[in-house]
Amino acid sequence: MLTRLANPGFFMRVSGLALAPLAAAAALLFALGLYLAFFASPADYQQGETVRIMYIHVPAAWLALFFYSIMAVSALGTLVWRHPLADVSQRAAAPIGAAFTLVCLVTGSLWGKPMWGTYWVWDARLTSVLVLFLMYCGVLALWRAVDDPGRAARAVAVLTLVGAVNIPIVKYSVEWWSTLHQGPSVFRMGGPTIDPSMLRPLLVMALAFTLFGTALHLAGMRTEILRRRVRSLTLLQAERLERAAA
Amino acid sequence: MMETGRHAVFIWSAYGLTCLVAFGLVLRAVLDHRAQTRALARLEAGSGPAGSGPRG
Amino acid sequence: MMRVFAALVRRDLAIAVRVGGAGGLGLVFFLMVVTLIPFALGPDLNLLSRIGPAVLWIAGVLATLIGLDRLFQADEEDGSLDLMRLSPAPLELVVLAKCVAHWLATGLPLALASPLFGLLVALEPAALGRTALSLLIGTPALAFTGAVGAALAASIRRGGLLIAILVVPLMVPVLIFGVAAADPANAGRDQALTILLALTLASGAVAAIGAAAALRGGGQ
Amino acid sequence: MMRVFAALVRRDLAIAVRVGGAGGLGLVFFLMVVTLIPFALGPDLNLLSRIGPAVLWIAGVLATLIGLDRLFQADEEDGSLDLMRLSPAPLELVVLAKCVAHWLATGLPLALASPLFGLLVALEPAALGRTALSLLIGTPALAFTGAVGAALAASIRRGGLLIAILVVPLMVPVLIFGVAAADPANAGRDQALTILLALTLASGAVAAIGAAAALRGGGQ
Amino acid sequence: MQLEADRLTCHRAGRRVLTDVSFALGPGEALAVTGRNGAGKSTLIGIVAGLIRADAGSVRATGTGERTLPESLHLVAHRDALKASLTAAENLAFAAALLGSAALAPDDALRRVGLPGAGALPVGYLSAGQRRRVALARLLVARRPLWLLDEPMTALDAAAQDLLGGIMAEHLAGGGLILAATHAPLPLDGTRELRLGAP
Amino acid sequence: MQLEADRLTCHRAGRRVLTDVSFALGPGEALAVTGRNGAGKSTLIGIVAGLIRADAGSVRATGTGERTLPESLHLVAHRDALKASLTAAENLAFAAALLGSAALAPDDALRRVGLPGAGALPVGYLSAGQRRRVALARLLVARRPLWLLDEPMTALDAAAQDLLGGIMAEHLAGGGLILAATHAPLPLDGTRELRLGAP
Ligand code: HEM
Ligand SMILES: Nc1ncnc2c1ncn2[C@@H]1O[C@H](COP(=O)(O)OP(=O)(O)OP(=O)(O)O)[C@@H](O)[C@H]1O
Ligand SMILES: Nc1ncnc2c1ncn2[C@@H]1O[C@H](COP(=O)(O)OP(=O)(O)OP(=O)(O)O)[C@@H](O)[C@H]1O
Ligand SMILES: [Mg+2]
Ligand SMILES: [Mg+2]
Repeated sequence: MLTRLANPGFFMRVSGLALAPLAAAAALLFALGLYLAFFASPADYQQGETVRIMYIHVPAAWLALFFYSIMAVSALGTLVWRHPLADVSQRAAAPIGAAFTLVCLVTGSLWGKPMWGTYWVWDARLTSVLVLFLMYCGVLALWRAVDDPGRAARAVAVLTLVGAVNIPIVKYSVEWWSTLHQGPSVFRMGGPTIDPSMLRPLLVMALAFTLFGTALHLAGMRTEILRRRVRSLTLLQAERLERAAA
Repeated sequence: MMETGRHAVFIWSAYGLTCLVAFGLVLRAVLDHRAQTRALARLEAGSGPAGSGPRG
Repeated sequence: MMRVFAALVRRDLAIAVRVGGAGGLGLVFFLMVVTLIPFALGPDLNLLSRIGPAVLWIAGVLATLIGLDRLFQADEEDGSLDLMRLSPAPLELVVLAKCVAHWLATGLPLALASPLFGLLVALEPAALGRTALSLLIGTPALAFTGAVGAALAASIRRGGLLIAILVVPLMVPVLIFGVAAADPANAGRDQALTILLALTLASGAVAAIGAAAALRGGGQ
Repeated sequence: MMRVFAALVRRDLAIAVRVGGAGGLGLVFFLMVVTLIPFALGPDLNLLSRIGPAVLWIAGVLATLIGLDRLFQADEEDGSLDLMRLSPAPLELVVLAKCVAHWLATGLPLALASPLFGLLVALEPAALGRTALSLLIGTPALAFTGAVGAALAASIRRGGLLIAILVVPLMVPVLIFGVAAADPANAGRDQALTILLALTLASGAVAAIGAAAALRGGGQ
Repeated sequence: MQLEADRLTCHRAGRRVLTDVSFALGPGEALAVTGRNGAGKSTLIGIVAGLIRADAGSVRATGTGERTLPESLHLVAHRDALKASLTAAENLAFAAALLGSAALAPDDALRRVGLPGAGALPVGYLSAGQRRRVALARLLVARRPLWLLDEPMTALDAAAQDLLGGIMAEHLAGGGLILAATHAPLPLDGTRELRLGAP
Repeated sequence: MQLEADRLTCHRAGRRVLTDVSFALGPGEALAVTGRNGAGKSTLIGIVAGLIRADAGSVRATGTGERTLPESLHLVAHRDALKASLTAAENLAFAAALLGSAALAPDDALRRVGLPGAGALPVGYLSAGQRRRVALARLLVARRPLWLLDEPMTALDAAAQDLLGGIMAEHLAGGGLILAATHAPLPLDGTRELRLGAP
């Protein structure tokens, strides 16, 4: 099954079928999540109404990490198995991950002003997320710097894997160092500590973000495959013209 | 309409910016896909994309 | 194996000395950075002594960045890198040797001379030793992380600011812990020093493997 | 004459864009420097907003320094500089064109984007415009002074830190007046701005003549 | 134009390389500079191009009009003076703008040296001989009477050597001058030879 | 040792360069790879050296003992792999340390290629042909059975070509293998020829 899915032709067919349902489900869940977030959940006793920012901040943070992980796994695929689909997956994931990281940073800052009195502090969590964003910038810059996709994929894969050390730091920085940012309250030993009335919209929004991200990733991969086809056809045609001229 | 209190600016700008980014992602995906499909169609029809390939 | 390592280090050092990127020149360069920053910030001794270690650390990052462009690219352009690919010594060793040479030419002079420069930025005596130690332990990590970026750029024949962009995010943790380990007002200095040491060791391993992988992939 | 100038600028910009030292990359680089310095200095927003203009100016110096090594050296190594020596256009014009291209790739993006980065280092709104203006007027002077060092180094086939050492002392006055012109707390800002403008014009002339002389001497 | 070199002497890095070298070259003439490795062929070419200063002796050009000698000559040296990241056409267009007095368009010049399809390719993607051809195509994009060629046939295959022979013959027929350092005989009839550093 | 290449196919920058190239090479044999500019000679050499990955086909070496193929070969490519700021002797000493299994000392190797006095000179002070000789001297400072030479005669004068012929003949006599890309005939008797990209 996995080997068959790794065949670009088969992948195009399956992803083509899956794309529309994924997008539709994401849209529905967004609607539900937004309803829950604004109408069916209370203000936090401590954080007041601003807690509603959580419903986008936290899913965006999760997806920022998630997409970097996808890039890292695909990078292994590129370096170890040299599979073209892994290259494609790497490339498609980068801009999406960067966008979610940006959302996490922006919403976090906008939350920080009312909660901490400042948009930005240099604590371990915030700093490591900024480093994550810079890593995404580096990856995107590297992709743009090379026109040969195979070579670019290998270079980016090395960079991604080297930068992957930052991921645990982002995740666990709040536990390793005392930070202003609060600790984990959903995925932790002993179950979530959030009130269900806030946990429910959070999880719905998280699912919506995930489906949305997955749909974008699949669409990006499809486009990328097309781009490669265009490239090889262009080269082939140039070669043919040249042969004719010579 | 629900109550967002005195921090409404922050909440709305957070949601607004997120919408903007999400919209940007979708737009990019659609435009890029359309561009590639067109290029592919043109190539498969036999004539190279304008401006590429060797001149002469 | 050790012979290849020594030959590589000797060669790179000789080139650095003759071309003008090592030793005494390094010291002059630090002197300049250390004077430049007070110029930019204005003559506030209090402020200076507070951010003194940071100034020295930034100087270290700069010195590492400036030569980085050519670290592998020069060898790639003139074909020397192909020679290294034919060596029985693994590319990882080659990378490490080049990092060591780069560090000997830039990081080590800085660390050794930092007590002197510390006086210029009005560091307290207690902080002088700390700063020197943190630089001694931490600057190799800068060279290592830098090497990954340099190898990536060389493998795709790119350079300039691109390298800085690839490398700076990786250097940020080193910089943070380096400054923390040097900061006299920081209670967790020893912890920071330990982390710095760990970073140096880990980045050495990562750099060797990562840069070698990049160079191998770029063979075409 | 103008044709040669335009051709040179276009060529150098094209190379910078393809090799990876221009435009968007420049912006990412500034983003990194602007975040790097707070990393090193620690999270003191007050301090940051006070030294914000200085941080942006230091970023400008860095971006200028990083590509400088190759400004003339690359052309010297592959023989392109000999071609330029055969041009009817004087070498002074060639130098100016290369400076302009270097500035367009590094200084201009910084100046244009500085209001954005200023927000990161918590500059007050009033200071944002000032800083941008000072960068716009002052960064060409950095490129010009840098070119003299790059030409000297290329003519004796040296590089690396040597260039930085030749160049940084020349950049200090620019930096001082640049920061002074940007400083919101400085009463003599307009005067500083005038001096900055004068520095840029003067350094343009000096760079053209000085660098061309160095390149002519280096023909052998 | 007319080129005359008179008793040139040159030291490099403290060692005497050229001693009292003289020659004259008129329109339609080609001179092959020969000699063992290190005899000073490239040095002589550098002196004529004005890139190296001779210790004694002089180089005089007459009939160049308002242009100085460096402005009336083409140089194709050991190093190709090409930028790997620019395409062949971009490299040639730049050279044409830099040298002035444009002649062939880059694409036509490339066709003349047998590289019809290479205009859009970055020079870094070309083989050694293809690169050399691009460097030689520079001779065609700007009109200059004196050609200084330093081992022009390096890396060229037989077909390219023939092409180069044709291009050089055409240049001579149009009243041009050629000074070429070479180990292999030039693909030209009736060239004189200047032998440096007789053993 | 014995070298065998089987149906090698290679694309570079998306264009097909080699199609089904096969050859075999045994001890004491030399193979001259010929073809027009851009035929893929350097690409073939790069593939054998393990620097370029072929899309299909294989290169096999037998009888190299414990050493891998890249560790049993010398490469002298278009680019000299010399550092201008180091002396000729330093460049050779470095190559010897890097490649292992030392043979001649740098100064002896330089004497063999006709550069007895050049050991103490920075390579940047050498002429093009002298530089090429230093690169060829690398063949003598480390003992490796397979020599890959990419247009070894570039910039060499007649005397140096003879020297190179002698050095190659000696290597073959000692059971060595030579694969050389070249436009001019090699200064060797009885070399076979592999013609790429038949027109
Ligand atoms: C720019 C500033 C901020 C950044 C970069 C940031 C980053 C992150 C990241 C990366 C996570 C995910 C951690 C994980 O998966 O374990 C997260 C979670 C969270 N953040 Fe932030 N954050 C910022 C500001 C804030 C602010 C101001 C608050 C509220 C006071 C906040 C509250 C939370 C909460 C409640 C979570 C969920 C923790 C959990 O349940 O695991 N964040 N943030
Ligand atoms: N680095 C490269 N990247 C992409 N394509 C390349 C590269 N080098 C060469 N090519 C292409 O591969 C083909 C073969 O090149 P190669 O260098 O093998 O030719 P060659 O036979 O050695 O020619 P020459 O006689 O000119 O040295 C050429 O068409 C060239 O354009
Ligand atoms: N840049 C330099 N600096 C110092 N000396 C040099 C330099 N270039 C060449 N030389 C010396 O000058 C002498 C002549 O060199 P030149 O390059 O003119 O020789 P050539 O005749 O062109 O030789 P080749 O056939 O090898 O190209 C040589 O002995 C060389 O060592
Ligand atoms: Mg010569
Ligand atoms: Mg070749």
